[in-house]
Amino acid sequence: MTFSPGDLFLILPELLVITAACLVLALDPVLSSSKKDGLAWLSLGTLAVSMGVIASQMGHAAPAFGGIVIIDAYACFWRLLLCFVAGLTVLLSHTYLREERLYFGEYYGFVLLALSGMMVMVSAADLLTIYLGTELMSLSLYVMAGLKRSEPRSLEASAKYFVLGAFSSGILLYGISLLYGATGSTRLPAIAAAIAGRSLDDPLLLAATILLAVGFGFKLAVVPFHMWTPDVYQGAPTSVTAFMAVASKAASFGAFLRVFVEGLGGLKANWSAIFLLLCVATLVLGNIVALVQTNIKRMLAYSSIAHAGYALIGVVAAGMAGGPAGGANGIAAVMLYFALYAFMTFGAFTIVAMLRKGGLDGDEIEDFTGLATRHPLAALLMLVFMVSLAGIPPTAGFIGKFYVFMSAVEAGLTWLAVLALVFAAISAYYYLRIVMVMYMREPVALTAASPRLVMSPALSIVLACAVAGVLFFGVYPNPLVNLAGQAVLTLK
Amino acid sequence: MLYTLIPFLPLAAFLVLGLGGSRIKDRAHLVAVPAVLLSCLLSIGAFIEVASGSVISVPLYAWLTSGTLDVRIGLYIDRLTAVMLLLVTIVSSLVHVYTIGYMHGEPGYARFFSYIALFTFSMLMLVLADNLLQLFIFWEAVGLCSYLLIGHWYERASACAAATKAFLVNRVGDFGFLLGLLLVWYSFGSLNYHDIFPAAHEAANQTINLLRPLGGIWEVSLFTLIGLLLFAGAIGKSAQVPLHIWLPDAMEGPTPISALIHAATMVTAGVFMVARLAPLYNLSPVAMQVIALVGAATMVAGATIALTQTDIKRVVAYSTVSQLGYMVMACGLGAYASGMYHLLTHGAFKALLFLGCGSVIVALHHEQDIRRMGGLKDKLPVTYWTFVVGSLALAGFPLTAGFFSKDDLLVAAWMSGPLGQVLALLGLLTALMTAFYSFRLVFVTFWGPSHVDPHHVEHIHEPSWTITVPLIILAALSILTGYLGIPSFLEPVFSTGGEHSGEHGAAGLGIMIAATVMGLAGIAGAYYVYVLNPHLPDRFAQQWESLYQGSLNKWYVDEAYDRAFVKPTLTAATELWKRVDIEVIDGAVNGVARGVAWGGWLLRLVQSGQTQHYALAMAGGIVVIVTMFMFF
Amino acid sequence: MTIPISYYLILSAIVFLTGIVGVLIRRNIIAILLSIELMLNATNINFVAFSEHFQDLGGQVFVFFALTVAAAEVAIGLAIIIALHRAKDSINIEEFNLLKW
Amino acid sequence: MTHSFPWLTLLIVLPLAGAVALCFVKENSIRLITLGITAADLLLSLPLWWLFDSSSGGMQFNETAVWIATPPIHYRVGLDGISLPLVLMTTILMPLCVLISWRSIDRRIRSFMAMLLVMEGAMIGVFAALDFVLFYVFWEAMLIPMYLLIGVWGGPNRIYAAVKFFLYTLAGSVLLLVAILVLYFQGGHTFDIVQLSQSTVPESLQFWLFLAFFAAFAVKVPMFPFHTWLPDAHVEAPTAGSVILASVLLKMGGYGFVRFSLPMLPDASIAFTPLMVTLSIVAIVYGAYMALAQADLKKLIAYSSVSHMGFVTLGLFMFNIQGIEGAVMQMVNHGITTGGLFLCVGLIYERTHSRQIADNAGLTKPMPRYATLLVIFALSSLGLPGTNSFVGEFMVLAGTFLWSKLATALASLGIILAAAYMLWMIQRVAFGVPSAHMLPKLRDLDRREMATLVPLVVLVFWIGIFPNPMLTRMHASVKQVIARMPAPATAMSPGARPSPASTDEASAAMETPRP
Repeated sequence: MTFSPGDLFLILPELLVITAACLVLALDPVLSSSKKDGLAWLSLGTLAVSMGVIASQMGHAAPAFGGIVIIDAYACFWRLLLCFVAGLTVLLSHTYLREERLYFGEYYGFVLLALSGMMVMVSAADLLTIYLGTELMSLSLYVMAGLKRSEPRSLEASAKYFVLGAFSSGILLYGISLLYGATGSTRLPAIAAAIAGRSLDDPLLLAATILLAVGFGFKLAVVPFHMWTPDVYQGAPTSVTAFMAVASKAASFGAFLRVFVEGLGGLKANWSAIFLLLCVATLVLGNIVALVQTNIKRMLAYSSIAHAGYALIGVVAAGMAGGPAGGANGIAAVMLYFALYAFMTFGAFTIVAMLRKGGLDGDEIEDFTGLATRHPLAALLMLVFMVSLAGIPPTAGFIGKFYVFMSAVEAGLTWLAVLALVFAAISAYYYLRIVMVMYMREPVALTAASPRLVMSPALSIVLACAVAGVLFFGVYPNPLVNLAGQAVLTLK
Repeated sequence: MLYTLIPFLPLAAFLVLGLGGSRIKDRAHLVAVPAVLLSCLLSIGAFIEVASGSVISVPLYAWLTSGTLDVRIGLYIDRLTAVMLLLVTIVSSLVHVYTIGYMHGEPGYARFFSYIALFTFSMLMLVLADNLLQLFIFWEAVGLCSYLLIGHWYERASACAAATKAFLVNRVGDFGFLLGLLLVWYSFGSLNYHDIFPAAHEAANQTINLLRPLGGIWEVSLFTLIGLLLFAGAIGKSAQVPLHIWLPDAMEGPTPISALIHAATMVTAGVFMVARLAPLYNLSPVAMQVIALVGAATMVAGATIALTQTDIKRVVAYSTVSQLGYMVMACGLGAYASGMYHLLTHGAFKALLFLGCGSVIVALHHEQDIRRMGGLKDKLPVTYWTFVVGSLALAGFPLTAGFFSKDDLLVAAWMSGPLGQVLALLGLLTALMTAFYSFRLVFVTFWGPSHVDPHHVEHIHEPSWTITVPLIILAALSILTGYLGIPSFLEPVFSTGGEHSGEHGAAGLGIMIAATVMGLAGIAGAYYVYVLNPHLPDRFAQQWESLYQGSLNKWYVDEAYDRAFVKPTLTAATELWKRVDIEVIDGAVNGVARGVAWGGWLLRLVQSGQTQHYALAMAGGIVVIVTMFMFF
Repeated sequence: MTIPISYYLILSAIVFLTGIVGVLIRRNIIAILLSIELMLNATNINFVAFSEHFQDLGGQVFVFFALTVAAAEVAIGLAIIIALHRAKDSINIEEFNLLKW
Repeated sequence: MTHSFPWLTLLIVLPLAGAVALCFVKENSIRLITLGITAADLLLSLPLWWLFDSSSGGMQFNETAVWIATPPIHYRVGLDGISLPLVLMTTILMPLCVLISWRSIDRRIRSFMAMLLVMEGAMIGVFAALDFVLFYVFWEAMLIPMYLLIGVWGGPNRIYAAVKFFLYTLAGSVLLLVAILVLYFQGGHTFDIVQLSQSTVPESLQFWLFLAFFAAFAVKVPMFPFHTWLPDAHVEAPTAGSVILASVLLKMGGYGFVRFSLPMLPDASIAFTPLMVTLSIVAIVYGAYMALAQADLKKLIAYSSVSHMGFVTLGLFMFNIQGIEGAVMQMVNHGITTGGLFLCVGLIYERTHSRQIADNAGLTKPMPRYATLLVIFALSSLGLPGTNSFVGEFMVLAGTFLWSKLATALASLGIILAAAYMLWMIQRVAFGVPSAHMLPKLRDLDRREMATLVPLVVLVFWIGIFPNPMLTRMHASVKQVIARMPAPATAMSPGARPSPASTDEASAAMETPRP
């Protein structure tokens, strides 16, 4: 294994984030509670610097540490996105934690730790690194989900997440071991090379593919490996939910694409069949069950399941497309989809986090009743996010769906596009139900227990970023499209 | 061209009154009357010019151009048009003047004038049309005016219902007209008379298979189809059986309107149309026979109903229906000139009768039931005498205009062939009834003891000059128009080389005598029944009760239509709405939504909250995927 | 004499399945945690066997990492279990079903 | 023909910018500013009428800019003779919508006016868009403002109506998106509408694409049996919403058919003609029957829209100049007339707070001006010659006559029924005696209200009496659409059949549905 100091620069953002995480964890017990705000600013600063470094690394493709990590445009794309989301999370949490009276400085440490895991995931080129990244992310998230220790639902979410997460990582690891057995390496290029000459029907390979698909399927919350999602999203503190729904999903997709495209590209006929099945199941179940939810976090959880389904369309399309260009379009569509999805989902969760009922989350859909009269601006923002999630132009959600469906049609999966769009129409119902509740129901009389909205400058920044992203990229997606196009992995 | 002003002067009057009516109010006649009088003078000028043999054609503008559908609005004055122009403008002028007195002080005074001005414009444009579509446009426009004027007293429910009914019944006829018009365009590529008429002969043998869409064969002559479809419009507009039901109800409108629209001009548009399209009708013997039979049926039906009506205006209205039947029958038998001749004389004396009725009604404070009249001849001498003149003309009393035109018509009918002879006999029978009911009206209204409401008796007096002068002029016209030689004047228009109503021969003389005898007999009969033996009518009514009731109730046609069309349509509409729209279609839509939601509720139950179920689902997922690979 | 690779694979598969079944049927969260450990160990068997088979050290390195991660996982798991026990006096997984539907 | 001045962009952007600007103006000047913006848009659009070159069938006032590089999506706008009248109709109606909402909208006025402006921008965008994706963006972007207009400011059952409207139309249009994408890959990798209108797609594929287009457009039109969202939406929407719905939104369906289905999928269009004709005729007659059964004024007018829009689809699928031009005329006319009727209903609702026919009787006496205008619009709606609607309906019937006499006869039934429901409505509403307790509420129209209705009355008669100025602007564009049709469809022309023998053959070609 060769090592050069230059490699350290390539993983500088990860190093920065981990250092900051350790600093935060170390400083937390020392600082007086009034000064713990500083931890948030420290985290933000680190993230800003990291993003700068990542941006400077765009456009170069360099393996590091003997190939267990590769810093290419693809990795930078995801790392940028992840850092951005983490920054938003810190800002959101700053206010949210105060409202929840959760004075944990280590919270930010966990955010940063999880983030470093995610960044490792997307830049890893070795199954080992990917596994480590995944676990780093997951372990942090298990803890974060249960941070509201006084709240039984938070604990339960943490427990469920942990049990199922560990279960799935066992499956993933078993898959990795089988793949190692089938190809003799855990390095993705080596795996790809080994597969190139093999029969696709090799049971070992097939079993490995299936188990890897299941392992990632869990992280991506794909039906039927999605069942933890609603419970955990609902039980976890809302800021954590937002972080999970956006960042962890994005990171998992990043790693997932890397493994299946770069490592298992030769097996695309197999895995695209698997994902086609999962994709259809996800679209149907995610959208239909979301229809009948009464808790908005739960509804958004199902919605995020459904969105994973839409993103999977791009993966399936990439797997089924004829030439390499077609495959690239599908992958690029997925990347674009997640970049855009980040804005709207995070925005939606932010509004949910802002809504307080008494001392608690106002997370029932009913709590939004008449929001438009009391907080017109917040209601308008929520409207934009919902419209975007429903995929209606001129918002980012439409652009995301457009590219995904385009790749599907290009790959000859017109029927899948039709099916997905029909379910997109169905999904409009539950998104618009929020709009309906906010705008069309008369607000109930204001009492102490009635929902109110928390505002703070930090939250304003979060919302401004989210809504600007949704609208700007909805109207002019060109920069992001180009970015995704440059960063895309090629499927050989 | 100066003659462009003929229709557009009334239009200008309408626009002024329509837009500024609220300011003009009681001075509305100052706008309308001069306009119509002027256009009347211009019409006379046009008549004179046309009489010298020329044809006037004034293109106005291209209304609609789309591919081969090219419609240009234009004016066309030949002898037929000129005659109609005279009729329309003269009667309209008189009615305008009459209205000043009749409607004086009414709140809708200006509105009324604006409507009749609009009507005059539309009617003039109708007769001046040089193409079928223009004819149709103004055909509908006069219908609109009729609608508005029938509903003039809009607060009266019966007036509104009558207006709606008139419009709707006419629409049914226009349905045919429109299709006929399209068929003409389809067959000739043009709607202009100039293009159609010359092309008609070449297409005489064309047929159309009506059952083609259903796969059958039923070849119908093109011209029969065109003729019958267009005639459907005439059936509506000219109140022919079976669409005659609207005309009597239209009497809900103010009386001047009944005189102008529902007697003299608009209702004769159907006859005019058939005459105008004579070159087309001549090519279809079948259509002609149908027209003749419809006309005859209308003639008889109208007369039989008129015998028993008790509303003064309804008697006259049914008489109009019956007389229109005469005209249509004549056209159907090819005697267009006779039909038009009768149209003109009828226009004069029927307008007279209606205006007379109006005079009576005004004098009696809007009493229309003849059973509450009587003995008015001394109190309303001018009205009485002019009414008698009108009735004589209607009855075909010798030397009145009606005498000449009806004789001419019946003779022409007799000469036209076997069908014509049968119908001529029917016409004679109808003439008997006509004389009877018209003088029944005279005797019951003006003679005998007074049944007038005692409150009003004192106040009965002859109305103002604006009412009496038109009556006198029309009375004069009711006699004079008989001497104008209209048939020979019009003959060139219909010169198909066929019969000449001038050569009567022996049979003609016989018909003439028979008609005269019938007329006199009718008058005598009325005198016998209503003056000498006033108890007879009741005895007759009891003796032939079913006949009497049938006639009194207009042969139950309205009721039949109500049961056959109106009620089923409304019921069907409501049922369709409730069953199909709400239950089936909307039910399906909502059902899908409910189904999806129900699926959601069901699938939601899988999410049990038990961690191990979730793990089981994951394991199940693996099994499914493995199965997929094992079997596919 | 060398033991054929398939023997290891079968063994690991049996251990793995045992782990899965344990996760599915045990009610005690600690037992479930142990079952998960079984799954991870099955993996380790595979890695070691393949590592030997390929004469490649990578597999064994992986085992070390996997063990470490497993240890961390257990630590966090136990912490969560303690918190659960404090809240509800029970570590029966069936009793934690506030979040559903 | 290119104009250096960006007419269309300004037309689209002005209301959108206005909507944003509304957020920053004072509460009491919102109405006036909105009116100013819509009026400015109207003034801006009027020159197009004269600048338009009627001799050219191509797109005019074109503007193109790259919007998204990959795939090549352009911001591309332009007008031809078909979209020009529709754009003008939209700009004319919008100030009226603002005027009618002057007093009747009393809460959240800011958002309401902003929604109206967004709608205006999107509607003009739909008619002007020459890039399929751009079109779709505008097409879908209208849904949300409309959803809010119905749902926030609507009647008692507004939520159901709003959701139904939204889902119905969305469900229809999602298939359109797939069709657009398929067309992109099959029609030469372009979203350019003009180019796509000239490319040929395999016939079997056309079949499916037509169905997808149909789903989107038929729901919007709405064609039977996809019409049930319409009565609900129309009834519950505030007046301005009803006007926009009826006058503009419904037109998008018809516009879609003529802009996309016909030229892009000519073979499928012809194959589907029997179905389209049948559905159109059913809509005409069935809609009229429904209207007869209504006791609610808005519902009556809503169902009459179903009937009238049946003429549009009927005319379009005749593929002859009379039919298509008639259909476009009918679209504009329906916009004017039905818009006027809805405005009338809105005005009376402001006074009596009831839309029931039974509650609003005898309006002529206390409100003569109102009654006059109502009667004019009603007469226009029933297709009285001299008013605008007659022109469109007559042309459609003429076009249909060339195809099938039976179809014409059946469609004409709708005209009889239209007279029935409209006149019956007039008889009950305008005529008669008002009930005593309503009388104090029945004040006649004031100046603002007259200003709302009179422009439409002028248009009713202007188009009715002088339809040719609009038709001449259409000819060249419509001819282009027809030229796309395979030969048999365009061969029919009237009057060209002298001999009896050929009559039979030709009528055979007409009477039997084409394969």
